Amino acid sequence: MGQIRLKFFARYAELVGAEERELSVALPATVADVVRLARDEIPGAAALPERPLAAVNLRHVRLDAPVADGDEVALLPPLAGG
Amino acid sequence: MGQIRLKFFARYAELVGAEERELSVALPATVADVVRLARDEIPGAAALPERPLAAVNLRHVRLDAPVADGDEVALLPPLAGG
Amino acid sequence: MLSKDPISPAALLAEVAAPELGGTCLFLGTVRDGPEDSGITGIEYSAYEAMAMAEVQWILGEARRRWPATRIAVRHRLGLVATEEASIGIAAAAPHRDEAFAACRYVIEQVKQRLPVWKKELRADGSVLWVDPQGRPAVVGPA
Amino acid sequence: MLSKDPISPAALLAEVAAPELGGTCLFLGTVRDGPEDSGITGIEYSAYEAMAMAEVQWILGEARRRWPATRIAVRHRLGLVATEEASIGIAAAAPHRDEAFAACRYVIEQVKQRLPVWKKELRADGSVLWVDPQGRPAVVGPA
Repeated sequence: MGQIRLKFFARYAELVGAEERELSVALPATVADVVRLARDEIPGAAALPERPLAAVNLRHVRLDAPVADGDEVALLPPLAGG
Repeated sequence: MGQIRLKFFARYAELVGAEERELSVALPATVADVVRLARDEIPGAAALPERPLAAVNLRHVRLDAPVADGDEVALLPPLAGG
Repeated sequence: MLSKDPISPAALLAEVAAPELGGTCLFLGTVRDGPEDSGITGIEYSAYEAMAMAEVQWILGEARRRWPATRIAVRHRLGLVATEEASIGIAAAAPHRDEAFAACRYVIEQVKQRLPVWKKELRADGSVLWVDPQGRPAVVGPA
Repeated sequence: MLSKDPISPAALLAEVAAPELGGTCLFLGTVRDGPEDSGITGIEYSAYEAMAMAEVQWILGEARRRWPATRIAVRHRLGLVATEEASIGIAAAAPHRDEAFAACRYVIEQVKQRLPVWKKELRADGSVLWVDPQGRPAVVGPA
């Protein structure tokens, strides 16, 4: 099992009612697996999209990117900087 | 005959030793005719190029543009604005 | 790079100025309140700050590799930004203007695509909307 | 538009600012003193002033026809401009950044091609050169 720190921002943080959650996932796993698990297990997270933008350890990644024990996985609403 | 006010700028004014000269030209005439006459008759103006940039009444023109009595004809060194 | 304080164009320009750099391009993005913006009074910016800082450094690194003689400075506001105030400022100075325009443009395009920053529109009628630049804003507050 | 006073970026930005214009692009051209500039201490700018004023109005008219929602301001220095000071400043504000960049770029390119302005480089060794951007500078003073 791997321990993932899952982060929510902006509208996603409002939907989940939190900015951060710990999640245990069976490894090997991808970001998509983490999203699936989060939507099932975290209250409010079922309202998140199935395929959100995501980052692992501060870098943009695709949903098929692998995750490792200790990773910080962030789910990002549509970007609106500038 | 037409009366032309001929203006010199920057390096051309230094070569001619003046910023302005009056010139009488036989009409019809073009800017090229005015330049030819100036190079022949105005002291120092022989050092000007045969085909300088020119403007008539504040607008860029080609050397085959016509001139009329009372026109202001300016001979412009290579532009270096900005 | 991320700051709650107003963006100073003069500070950005001073940061990139150098005797050998003859062309400087500054871009400012300001919070609009036009006829199509239905009474916006301000925008509340939030960010994934650690990632935004890292992402800007990567973007600046890319720009410096592409235009090596260029100096670039970036500021992005966080928190409440009132209409007509700048939410982002980018200054790029280069030996010649081509590089200055290109580097400034590159940075703003990449920032828009990559920076983990979000905005909530605050409207005169009291409603609050998360902005999705690719889609429609979603009402999340009282309308 | 033509002025012996230093160019104020803040004044140019204020001149074009408007609530509905979310993107602003400022260009500054400054007098360089880089390694290739052989000890320039300043540049003396002169102009055919009446024509330069008319030409800028035509250029601005063209830009406004092409990008109708845009506000543009231009300043060009005359007289002695020291190194690192701006000789030209252009600000363009538009509803979106594409038009702001395009209008600003259009104006500087047209100014460079069309404005009857000349410059004399003043060098640390006392020499003075008229600058021909298309060719070689011609020494006209003591070298």
